[in-house]
Amino acid sequence: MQRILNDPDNIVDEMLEGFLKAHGDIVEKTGNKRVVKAKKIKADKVGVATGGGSGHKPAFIGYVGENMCDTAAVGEICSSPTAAAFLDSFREADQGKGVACLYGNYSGDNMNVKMAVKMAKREGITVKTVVANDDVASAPKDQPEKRRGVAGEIFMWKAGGAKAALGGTLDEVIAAAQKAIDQTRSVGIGLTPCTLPAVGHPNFEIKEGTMEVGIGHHGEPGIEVCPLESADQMAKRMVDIVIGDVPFEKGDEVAVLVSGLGATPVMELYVLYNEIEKLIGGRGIKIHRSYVGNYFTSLEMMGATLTVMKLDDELKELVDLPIETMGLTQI
Amino acid sequence: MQRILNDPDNIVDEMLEGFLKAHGDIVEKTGNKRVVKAKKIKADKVGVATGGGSGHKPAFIGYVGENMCDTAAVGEICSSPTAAAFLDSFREADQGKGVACLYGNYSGDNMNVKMAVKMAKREGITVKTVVANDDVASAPKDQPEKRRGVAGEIFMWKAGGAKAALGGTLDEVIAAAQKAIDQTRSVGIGLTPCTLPAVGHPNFEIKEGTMEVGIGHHGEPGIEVCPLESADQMAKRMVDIVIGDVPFEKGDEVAVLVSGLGATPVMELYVLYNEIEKLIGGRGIKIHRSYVGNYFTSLEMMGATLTVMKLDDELKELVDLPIETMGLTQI
Amino acid sequence: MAMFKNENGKSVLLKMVKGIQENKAYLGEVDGLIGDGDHGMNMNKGFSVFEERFKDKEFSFADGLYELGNILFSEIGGSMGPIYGTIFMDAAEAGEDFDEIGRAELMTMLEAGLSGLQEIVEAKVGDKTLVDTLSPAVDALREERDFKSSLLEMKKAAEDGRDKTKDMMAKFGRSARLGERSRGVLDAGATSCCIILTTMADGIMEYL
Amino acid sequence: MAMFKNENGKSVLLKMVKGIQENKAYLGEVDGLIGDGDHGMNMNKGFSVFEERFKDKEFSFADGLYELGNILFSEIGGSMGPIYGTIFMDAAEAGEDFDEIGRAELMTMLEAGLSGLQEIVEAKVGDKTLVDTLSPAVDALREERDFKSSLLEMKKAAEDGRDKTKDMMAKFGRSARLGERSRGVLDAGATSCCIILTTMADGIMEYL
Ligand SMILES: Nc1ncnc2c1ncn2[C@@H]1O[C@H](COP(=O)(O)OP(=O)(O)O)[C@@H](O)[C@H]1O
Ligand SMILES: Nc1ncnc2c1ncn2[C@@H]1O[C@H](COP(=O)(O)OP(=O)(O)O)[C@@H](O)[C@H]1O
Ligand SMILES: [Mg+2]
Ligand SMILES: [Mg+2]
Ligand SMILES: [Mg+2]
Ligand SMILES: [Mg+2]
Repeated sequence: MQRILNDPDNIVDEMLEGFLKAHGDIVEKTGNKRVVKAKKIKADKVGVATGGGSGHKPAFIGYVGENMCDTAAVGEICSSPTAAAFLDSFREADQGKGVACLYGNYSGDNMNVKMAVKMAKREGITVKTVVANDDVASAPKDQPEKRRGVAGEIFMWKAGGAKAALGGTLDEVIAAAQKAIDQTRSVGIGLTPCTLPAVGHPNFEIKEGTMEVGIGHHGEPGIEVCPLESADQMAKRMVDIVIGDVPFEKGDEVAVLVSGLGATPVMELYVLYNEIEKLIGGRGIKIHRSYVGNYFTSLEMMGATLTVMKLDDELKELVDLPIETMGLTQI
Repeated sequence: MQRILNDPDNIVDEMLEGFLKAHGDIVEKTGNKRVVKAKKIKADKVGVATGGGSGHKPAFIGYVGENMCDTAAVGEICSSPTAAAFLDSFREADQGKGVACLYGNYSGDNMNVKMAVKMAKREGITVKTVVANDDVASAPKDQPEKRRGVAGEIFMWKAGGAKAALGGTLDEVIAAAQKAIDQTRSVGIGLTPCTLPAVGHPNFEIKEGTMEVGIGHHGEPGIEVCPLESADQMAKRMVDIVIGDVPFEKGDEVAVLVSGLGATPVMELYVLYNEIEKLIGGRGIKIHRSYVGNYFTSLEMMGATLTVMKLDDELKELVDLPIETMGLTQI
Repeated sequence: MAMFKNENGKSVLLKMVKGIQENKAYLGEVDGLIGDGDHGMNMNKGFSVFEERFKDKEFSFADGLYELGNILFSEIGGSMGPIYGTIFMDAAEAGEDFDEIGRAELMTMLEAGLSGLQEIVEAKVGDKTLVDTLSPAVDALREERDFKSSLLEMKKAAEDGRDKTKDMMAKFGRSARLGERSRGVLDAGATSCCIILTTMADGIMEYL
Repeated sequence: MAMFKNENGKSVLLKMVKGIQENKAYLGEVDGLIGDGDHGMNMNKGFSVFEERFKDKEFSFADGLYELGNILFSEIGGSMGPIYGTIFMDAAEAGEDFDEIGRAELMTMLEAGLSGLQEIVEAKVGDKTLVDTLSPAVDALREERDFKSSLLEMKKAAEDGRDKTKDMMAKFGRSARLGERSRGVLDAGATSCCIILTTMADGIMEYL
C-alpha cells in the first residue's frame, strides 16, 4: 500500500486538522472535533447541514462554505458520522430558522440522522431532511428509496445552500434541494478498486481489462462487469443510463458534472466529457453549466461518474450563485 | 491499463476539446489548436504566456485565466509544445507591451521557446523569459541552471500574472516572476510510477514498500530510494530539503503549496500538510497562505510535492490577488 | 442453579473485545464481498477504544455493555454505532439492576436490545442482517433450561442464524442494492453478531 | 562510381519510418531508464504522420527529409522537434540541388544537419546525446571511398558511437540531472539516431 499515512486509525482526525489549517479562511472548527463549520455564514438564515463518511474529498467538508453548506459532520472512512456529530452540526447550523439536513441515502447515515433529528427536536431545533438518491445503477426506477446518493449530492447542496443564502424559509430550502435531487441522475464506472488504509488491501476486485458499470462510491458492485471500453463508448453508456432514467427532453437545459473517482488523470475526464457533451448536445439538450474534475471521489479508485441535473429557472439561479468552498469556488 | 481513452495518439486533442467546452467562461480557443487563451484579458497590459507538456493537469492550461496566464502552448504528454505553438501563444498574448514567457526548465521547452522567441522578434514582438527551476532534488545548489521546474511554476505564474494585471511593465513582470521563482523551492516524493497511455505500461518502477525522494514530474529518478515512511516522516524530509536549500529564516512569511501527483487521495495530502504546517511553524516561519490539492500532477502517479515560497511585501500582494482559472480560483 | 454475577462483567466484555479484534480482517473480507469492506475495521476500532479506556477499571456486565454501546454510538458512527449501540445500551439498561444473571435475566437483556434495534431498523428475520443472528439467539433463551445448556443453545442458534444468511437475499443496508447477487455469502453484521454472542456466552460460562 | 538518385528518396524515407516504428517500444524502454520513457512514442508519432501524409506522393530524398523534419519541428515538438527537425531540414536544404547523391554529397548533407544542430544545442561528442552517433557517422563519410563502403563505415561508426554512450555520463537533456547514475545505459537519442542512419544507409544501398 503506497500511501501517505501515519496510524490509519487517526487518519480522519489528522486530515481534519490539516484541512482546518489549510482552509482557515473558509471553514472553522467547532466544539465537536468531527463537525466543521463555515466561517462566513449569512446571519438569520436557514441552516444547511450535511455529513457523511470520509474518503470522498472534496465531499463532504469541501462543500462547506459561503452559500453552500454551513456545517458538515465527519465520519470514519466510508462510514456515517455519529448521531452526536449530526446533532452538533445541527446546533451549529441553527440560527432559529431551522436546519435543512441534506445527505446521502446510506443505511448508516439514515439511522444516525434520524436519531439526531429526534434529539434536536427535543432541544427545540427543527430539522428537515432531504436524502440524495441520484445513483441510477443502485436500484430500479420504481425503488427510488433504495438508490444511493452519489455526486448528485453536490447539486442538492448547491441548490439548498443557495436557496438558504437567498433567504428562503426552511420549507423552501427543503423544496429546492428536493427538486434538485429529484431532477438529478448519476452513474459511475469503476476501473480499479480502492484500499481502505486500515484494511491495507483492496476489498474488491476489478479485473484488468474489465470495468464495473454502476459502481458505488464505496466500491459497491454495479449492474454489469464488462470488457474495458474506449472513452467514447463509456460516455455513451453513461449518457444512455442517466438520460434514459429521467424524462430529459429535447430543449431541456441541464447542469452536467463529470467527476473522477480519485486516481484517474484529470486529462482523461476531459476526454470523457468531450464525448459526453456531444452525446447530450446530440439529443437536443442544452448544457447550461458543466463541472469536470475530482468533485466526489472514492479514495484512489480509478474511474468516473456522470451526473446530470435538469434545470428550471429556479434551479438555474441557484446553480449559478457564487460560492466559495474548498471543493468548488464559483465567481 | 485501466484508463479512460480513445486512440492514445489523440488524447491531447480530445482533452483540449473537452477542456474548452467545459471552461468556455474562462478560456477560448485560438487559430492554433495547441494554443489556449484566456477569455478575459485586461486591455493594454503585458502578455503572460506559458506552455509545457501534457499530463500535468491543472498545469498548464488550467492556469490560464484572469490575472494569471493569458495563453498556454500545449505539448504532447510529457513533451514540450512546438516552437510554432509557443510562437502563436506569444502572438495571442501580445498587446504591444511585450510578452513574458514563464515556463519550466526542460531541454525540449528551452529549445522550442528559444526558437519561438527568435521568430517572434523577427515579427517585432518582444518576449522575455523566466525559467522555473524550483526542484531542489534535481541538481545541486551550485547548479541552479540544471534544476527542473515543478509545482513552483504556479507561484511564478501567480506573481508574473498578477504583476501584469496590476499594470507592470515587461521588465517589472519579468522581475516579479523571477523573484518568485528565486524565492521558491520544491521537492517531490513518488510512491508509484505512471503510465503514458501510448506506451501502455509504467516506464519506471517504484517497488512496493519504497519511495523515491526527489522524483521529477515525469518520473525522473530522485536523489534517494528508501523504505516507505509515515506521513510525518515524509513531511520532515520534505521540509528539511526545501527549507534547507534557501535561507528561510525565523520570522519569514511564506506561501506553501502541497500538491498530489495525481492518484494520492486528497485526504492524505491534508494528513501530510498537517505535519508540514507544524514543522514550518516550529521553525518560526509564518504561513501566510497555503494550497493543498492536486495542483501539478503526473498522470496517475502517487505521491506529493511540497513547494515553499518566501514572501516579501510585493510577492504577498501578488499572491493574494484574486484569480479565476480552472486550476485555482481565488476570491 | 448456576448464575453469573453482574459485577464479574469485565472478563466477559474483554473476551468479546478479543473476539472482534481477532476477526477484524475476516469481518472486513466478508463485508468486502457485498458491502464496502469496513465492518471489521469499524468494529475493531470501537471495541479497541473501549478496551483501551476501560482496561484498568472495574465494571459490571451491564455497565460494560453500556459503555461499549455508547462508544460505538457516539464515537464510531457508521451503521454499527446506532445498531450495536442501541442493542448494547438497551440490553444494559434492562440489566443494570440485576445482581445475578441467569438464563431469564440474559434473555430479558438481549430481548430489550433486540426490540430497541427494531425501533430503529425495519429488518426482520430472513432479511440477511444481524437480526438473523440475534433473534434466534434470544429465542433459544426462552425455553427453561439450566443456564449453561441455555448458553450452548444460544451459541448454536446464533451460528445457525448466521449460516442461514448465506443463502438469503439482502433487504437492508449496502448489499440490499445487489438483489439476487447478494446471495451466496454471509452477512457481515450477522457474522460479527455471532462472534459477540459466542464470546459473551463463553465468557459467562467461565463463571458457571 | 555508384550514385543514388535524389529522386528515389521515397523508399529510403519509408525504410527510416519503418525502422522507427518497429523500435517504438524499444526506444521507449531505453528512454524510460534515465529519461521519461516517451522517446519511442514521440518519434513514432512524427514518423507515422509523415508516412500517412506522404505515402501516396512521390518525393526526392532531400524533400522527404525536409518534410519529415518539418513535421517533427512544427507538429511534434518535445526535444525531438527542434533536434531532428533541424538536422533533417538543414540536411535537406544542403542537398536539395543534388541530382545524384554519393559519399561527398551525403557528407555535405549530414554535416549541414550536424552543424545546424550545434547551433541550437551545446552537446558535443562524449556528452551522451545523439551527437555521439551523428558526429562519428559524418566523420566516417569524410574519407574517400566507394559509396557502398562509405555507407557501411557510416553504419559502423553510428553503431560504435551509440554503444559508447552506454558508459558516458549524461550532460544534457533530462538524464543530465542524474550525474553518475546516468551511466550504464544507452542514450535514447543516440539509439534512435543510429536506427535512422542505419536504415537510411540500407535504403540507399538498395539502389547501388
Ligand atoms: N438497515 C439495516 N438494518 C439492519 N441491519 C443493517 C442495516 N444496515 C446495515 N445493517 C447491518 O450492518 C452490516 C454492515 O455493517 P458495516 O459494514 O459496519 O456498515 P456499513 O454498511 O455502513 O459499511 C450488515 O452486514 C448488516 O448486518
Ligand atoms: N540539450 C540536448 N542536447 C542534445 N541532445 C539532447 C538534448 N536534450 C535531449 N537530447 C536528446 O534527446 C533524447 C531524448 O529525447 P526525447 O525522449 O524524445 O525527449 P525528452 O527528453 O524531452 O523526453 C536524449 O536521449 C538525447 O539524445
Ligand atoms: Mg461503511
Ligand atoms: Mg518527454
Ligand atoms: Mg461496511
Ligand atoms: Mg523522453
